[in-house]
Amino acid sequence: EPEVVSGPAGDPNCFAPWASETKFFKYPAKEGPYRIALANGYIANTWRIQMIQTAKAYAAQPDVAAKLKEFKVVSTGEDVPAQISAINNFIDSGYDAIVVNAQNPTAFTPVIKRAKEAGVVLVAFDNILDTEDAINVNVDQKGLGVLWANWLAKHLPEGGKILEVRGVAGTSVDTDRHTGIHETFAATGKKWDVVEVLGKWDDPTAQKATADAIAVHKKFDGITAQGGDTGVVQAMIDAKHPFVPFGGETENGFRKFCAKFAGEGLKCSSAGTGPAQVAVAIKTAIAALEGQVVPQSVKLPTAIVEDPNFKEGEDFYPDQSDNFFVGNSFPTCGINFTAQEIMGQTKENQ
Amino acid sequence: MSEMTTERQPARRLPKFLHGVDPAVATAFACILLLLAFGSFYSTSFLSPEYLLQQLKVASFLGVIATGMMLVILLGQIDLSVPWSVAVGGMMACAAAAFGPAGEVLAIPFGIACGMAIGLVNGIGVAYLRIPSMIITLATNAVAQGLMVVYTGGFSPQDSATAAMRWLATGSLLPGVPNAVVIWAIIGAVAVFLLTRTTFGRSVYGIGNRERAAYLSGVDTRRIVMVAFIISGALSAFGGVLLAGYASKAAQSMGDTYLLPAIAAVVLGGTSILGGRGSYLGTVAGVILITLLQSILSVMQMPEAGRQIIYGVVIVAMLLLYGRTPPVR
Amino acid sequence: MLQEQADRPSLFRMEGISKRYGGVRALEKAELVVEAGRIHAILGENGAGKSTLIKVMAGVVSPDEGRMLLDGKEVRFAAPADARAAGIACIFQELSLVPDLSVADNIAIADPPRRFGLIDRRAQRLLAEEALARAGAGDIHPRALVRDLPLSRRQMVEIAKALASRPRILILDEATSALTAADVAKVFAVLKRLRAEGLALLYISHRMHEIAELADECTVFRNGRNVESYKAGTRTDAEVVQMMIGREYSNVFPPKPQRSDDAAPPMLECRELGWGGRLRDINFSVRAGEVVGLGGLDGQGQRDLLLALFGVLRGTTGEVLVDGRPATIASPAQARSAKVGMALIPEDRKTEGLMLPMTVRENLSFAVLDRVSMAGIIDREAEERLIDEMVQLLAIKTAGIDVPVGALSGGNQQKVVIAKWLMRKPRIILLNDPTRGIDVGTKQEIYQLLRRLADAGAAILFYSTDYDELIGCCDRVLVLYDGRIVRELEGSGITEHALISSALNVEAETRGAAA
Amino acid sequence: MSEWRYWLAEQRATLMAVGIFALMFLIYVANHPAGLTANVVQTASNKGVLLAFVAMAQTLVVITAGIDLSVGMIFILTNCLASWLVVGTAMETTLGLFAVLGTGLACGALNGAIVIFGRLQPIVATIATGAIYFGLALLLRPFPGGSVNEGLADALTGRLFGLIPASLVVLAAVVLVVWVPFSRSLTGRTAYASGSSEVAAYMSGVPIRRAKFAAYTLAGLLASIGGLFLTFFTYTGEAALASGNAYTLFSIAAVVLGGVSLFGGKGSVIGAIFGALAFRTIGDLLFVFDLEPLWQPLFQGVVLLVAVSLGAFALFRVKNRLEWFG
Ligand SMILES: Nc1ncnc2c1ncn2[C@@H]1O[C@H](COP(=O)(O)OP(=O)(O)OP(=O)(O)O)[C@@H](O)[C@H]1O
Ligand SMILES: Nc1ncnc2c1ncn2[C@@H]1O[C@H](COP(=O)(O)OP(=O)(O)OP(=O)(O)O)[C@@H](O)[C@H]1O
Ligand SMILES: O[C@@H]1[C@@H](O)[C@H](O)OC[C@H]1O
Ligand SMILES: [Mg+2]
Ligand SMILES: [Mg+2]
Repeated sequence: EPEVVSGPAGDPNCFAPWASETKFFKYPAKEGPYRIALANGYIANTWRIQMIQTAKAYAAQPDVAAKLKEFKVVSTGEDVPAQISAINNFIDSGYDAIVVNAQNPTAFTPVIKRAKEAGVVLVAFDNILDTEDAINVNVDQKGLGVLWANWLAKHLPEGGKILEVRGVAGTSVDTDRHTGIHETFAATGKKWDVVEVLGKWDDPTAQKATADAIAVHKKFDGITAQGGDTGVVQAMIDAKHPFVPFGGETENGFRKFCAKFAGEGLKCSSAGTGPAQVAVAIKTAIAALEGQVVPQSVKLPTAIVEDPNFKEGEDFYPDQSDNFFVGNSFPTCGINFTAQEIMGQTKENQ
Repeated sequence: MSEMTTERQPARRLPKFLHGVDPAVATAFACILLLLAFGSFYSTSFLSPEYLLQQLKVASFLGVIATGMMLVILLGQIDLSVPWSVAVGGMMACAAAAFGPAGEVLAIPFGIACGMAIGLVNGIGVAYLRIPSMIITLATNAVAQGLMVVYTGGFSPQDSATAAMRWLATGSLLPGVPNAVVIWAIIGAVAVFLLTRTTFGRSVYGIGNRERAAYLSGVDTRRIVMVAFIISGALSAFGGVLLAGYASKAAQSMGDTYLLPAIAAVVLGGTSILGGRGSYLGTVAGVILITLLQSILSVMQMPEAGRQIIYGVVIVAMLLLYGRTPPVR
Repeated sequence: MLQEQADRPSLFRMEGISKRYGGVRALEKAELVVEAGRIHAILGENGAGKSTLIKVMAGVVSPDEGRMLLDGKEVRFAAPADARAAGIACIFQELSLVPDLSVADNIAIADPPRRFGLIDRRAQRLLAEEALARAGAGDIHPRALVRDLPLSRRQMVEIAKALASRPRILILDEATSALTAADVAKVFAVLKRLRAEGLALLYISHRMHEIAELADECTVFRNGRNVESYKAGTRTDAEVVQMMIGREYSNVFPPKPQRSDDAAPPMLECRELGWGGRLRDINFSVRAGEVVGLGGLDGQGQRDLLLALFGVLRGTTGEVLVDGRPATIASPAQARSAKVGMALIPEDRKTEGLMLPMTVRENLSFAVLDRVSMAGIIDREAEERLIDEMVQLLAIKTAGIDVPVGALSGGNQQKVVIAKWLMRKPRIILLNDPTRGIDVGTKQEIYQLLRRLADAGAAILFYSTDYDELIGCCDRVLVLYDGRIVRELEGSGITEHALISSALNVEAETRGAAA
Repeated sequence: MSEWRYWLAEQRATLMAVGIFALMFLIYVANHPAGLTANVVQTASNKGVLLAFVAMAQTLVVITAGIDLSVGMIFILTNCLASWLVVGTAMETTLGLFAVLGTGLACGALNGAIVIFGRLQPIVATIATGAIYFGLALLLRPFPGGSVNEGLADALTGRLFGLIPASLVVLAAVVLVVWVPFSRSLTGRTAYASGSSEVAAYMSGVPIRRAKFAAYTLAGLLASIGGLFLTFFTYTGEAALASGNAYTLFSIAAVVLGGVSLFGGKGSVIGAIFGALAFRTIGDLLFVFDLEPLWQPLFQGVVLLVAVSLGAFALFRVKNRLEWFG
């Protein structure tokens, strides 16, 4: 039952609307401090672990903590109904806002209805909800695909043979990125021969798929991959495939390779968005509860680094894990966690 | 009245792994050739030595893991803790490497030891507490996952593989032959020896056929079962070590894609899921079969849906060809 | 009535039935005629093809050739259900009860009474109670799980189950082999009544005196063929046995040696052995060279006693001494260790003695692997040598040592079980009803073997449900009743009368009453 | 032994499952911020019922000493199908329902046919058919989406008389319509018999093939009822590989918690239902205990480990070691 109002948002720099026609919401202002819950689904990968750490760290920041009476996190695994039930339970237990990384974009319609009736603010991020009745904090997935394809087109002006390593079949993220890539290639009018394999956002899987593709197709002119990028580069190295332009995500390991082998032809565009977006989502939820105007769909800035700009200690960290996602700060929202900080933070707490 | 007819079938006198006549194993190998022939219609590269070696290398990860699975299946049990045993092996080996040069040296043994610990819990649960393996291994898998999540979140562990791990998985000591393949060959040879020439192997088959009789024969069946699970945990973890070496780092999800293929490979190789029957050569065939099938579907850019359907149909078809249990009458 | 029979076709007739398993000819043009109102005994040594014959009759096995006629009309059974529908009920040598179903469920299993398509459990229960009563087993609760019943009770349920289908032909394949004398007497009364009711009965047994008591006519099988049929009582035992085994049959039991002095120290001794309520105050000893029998009704603790000695039972009390020294035996592994040197020939060869799909070789050497291996590695030559020796010694009839042991006949399987333990050259041998389902020839071999082993210095404890055996084989017999040793019989004191009366504990009771 | 003791012995495993569930649920509601409200019960039962249906499916097959590793995939496939078909007018919706249930039956029948007539070992056969069903699901729903008759969905996931969760009522109805007749029929008894001892069952001349075929087929049906409920609960269809695998594995855990023997011949669907509800409550306990988020998976794993080890205590009462071997 938020009021639909016209923009701009209370904090227009951070809460950028997704598109010009995006609606703006104004919820009735509530007295703080608030009870906020994070309903996460899957948990067993670095991205999600980092995300949870960030959420906790963000909620513990003094100015944020002052506004919160309770911040509760529950991870329900890959089972959609379990996540739906978790949200139901949060609603029944009187939480003011619920932040969700949704296991499925379309399955939450009944819960969204219930949240609305109960006056609970629902904010989805990362894996967002296919709805206009809740707030989405959104990454432009298709835009990423466009970006990568443009990068390859720039380096291969005459077109060429491209290896596209896709993510998990059937997810909107994978499809959006894929569509972005292919539309962009088509628009160049050049001849592109795209070989698609499934990497499942997983390094070893992507690595195997790439190795197989190289063994059979011998030579590619360019590569684009979503997730598993480190594995893809590793496969090239193992197969002694010459380095070629590459459009990929923001894993630290990938960026290490990009920096190291740039001179040998590994010209990278590394773009994506890190787990710190959860902080933006929490921030949005608090703003909504305070009665500020917020867009129904918030567009997150993408963190992009392109060759030759990979800077050690800023865009990548040689001493740190390959697995973490570097693009992790949102300066426009005053959110400046480096992944390093997040990983380090709890170490001291132990 | 010695009625003992002493016509000895010569084939039977050979060691088990040379029972080349085992129709299941022979058919499995025939299927491999068929698959390659089929693939070569798409591209002759499927017959190139690079491609085949690459497949063997990748197959050796599954091969190492499936070896442990086979041992457990021969006992009539199953190990569903493979996914996180693999992850634990890889992650812990990498983590150990953070502790200076000593850590580097101990990385691989430490990773394997962690897998053995999981196997030990499974083994105690199955052998001493008599909990069905299907459920205790499911539970330890969940616990291992929980531990790794806590660990990753709390300790920001190092996750890049050591040079030794990388060398094992991707190097080649013998020119042209990846080390991973050599390792699988060694593990396979040990497995064959263990299964056919040792009291342990005999006991495994005996227990798989009739544990009660094995026990009454004075075999410490519980210890054998426990040891088998420990070996399975160790090999899963070692698979994880190799996998981490291959990808040059470890990640939580690295074992997810190995459970069902490991079971399928063992059974496609003619080992009875009920225990007591099966030869290692069959498992080798099964592993190569599964790896090739996955790879060919991948390279042919088959969409995921079709890939799953073909995968399922091919497995059923091959089993119908040779994996049928004898009729009751 | 006899007049009519001549014109009427026989109730059931089998002609030219053959069945091969690989190279083994289980049946070779076998013939059989079954008449109503008669008990027809089938005799033959182990592996003669008796069980195969009746499996063909019961639709369990399909013959390679030959035909079967019921009431003169040719019939074909594709499955046991067909045979059943035709009025043939069979009690197989291997029990066909489902362990996790109740007695009532088992009795009514094939065709339970139904209402509205669903099983009517009330009616089923009545049916079961009636069938149990008919089989003389009214004491078995119809709701008990078969799994929880001792073997002899299961056998009775099996008989009740067969009767419940109201068959015209009832086949019993060694149905009494697990029964004690008292149960056998009950069963016989039932069988005689059924004969009077006009049923045709086929009766397979290795116990000659049973056949003498029951049968109207007999058919002897050898090597898959029926070698002769005759009216009961027209042949002497010796003649019959000669037909069966093709050789002379003379004194079954080996002579017992003269008792030596009692001074020799006992090799095995039990003091105040107890186990829950099932074994109490067990005191006895066995010397080297002695064969000591365990007698009594079935289920009086004899099996428990053997298992307790072998380290299988938990929570036993009292003391077990080996060579006069206290021994802790907490597992079969300890029991078979060199220090103790014990062997147990278990009760049920299919589930406790053998791994049926494994080869004869693997089964034979399974208990002795530790002796033929170094550091866990099997010395195949040593293994081979031991195995060859044993196969010769016990004359095991097999197509080779690399065939699955499951393909051997029951008697030969039993020999493998015994051989497997003899390979360890045990000093203390426990036997749990080792001659169950074994033909006279093989039995005789086993008796002689036992005596030879004893003479060579082994201490033998021998449980048998067959009184003849106890009388013929044992130097002493301990009779158990309700978990206690109530009588010890010795030498010429071991008589059928003494065994039975002490088994029923009658003397003890009269004595108790007198006191 | 008197009559009631036999009854108790027959029901022991099921009663254990009821007990474990009751205890866990009690802890859950006692600590729930909202307490024991109709909403809380509705939420718990909607979630629990999904797994309960899949666990029922698994039970039928496990009773025959088989296993069905494709139940989760049938669940997913029918969810995807329902998100196409169970929409529109009452007539269309009804036809859609039948089509979905029919598909479940067909999948189960295919499993049954392969296992029984193809004589394949159920574990691998159903791994393979599971891949096929998942592939089909992915063809139907390359992306999550679709819709369902919302009136029906709300009715079946809502409450009766404002109090009783409708999903529980449907569950009870399915038990009455599917399980009770099955378990009391000759076919059902044969399923138990062949699970307990296939040889004995065969010798007894009972219709083993029919019974196994019925068990697999009905399992498909039950899994598809689960798939329907998933659709009612989410309004959409999704070909989620991870969910399919998770439900398959959870169903095995539920069956074991419910006292059904994986060796066959023992246990009942009622036990499995409570096993499923208990298993689901393990997840719910996360709400009521303030656990560090990253410790939650470990907590669930440990609770599961403890729960499955409970049965092992009976072991210490075993006096005859041969009983270890069943
Ligand atoms: N399933 C089988 N596979 C192979 N051979 C078999 C099988 N069943 C029986 N035989 C063989 O057929 C022959 C006859 O066996 P059968 O069981 O009929 O003998 P039997 O007369 O009943 O003996 P016993 O008195 O020992 O029970 C034996 O040589 C046996 O080894
Ligand atoms: N498994 C069984 N085996 C033998 N008799 C049984 C079995 N189950 C029930 N009965 C008997 O069948 C009769 C009626 O069956 P009924 O179905 O009413 O049993 P019940 O005791 O109510 O069991 P339940 O509670 O499972 O329905 C009773 O006499 C009962 O003792
Ligand atoms: O957005 C994705 C996130 O949801 C997943 O958990 O990890 C990989 C990311 O790309
Ligand atoms: Mg026989
Ligand atoms: Mg009743």
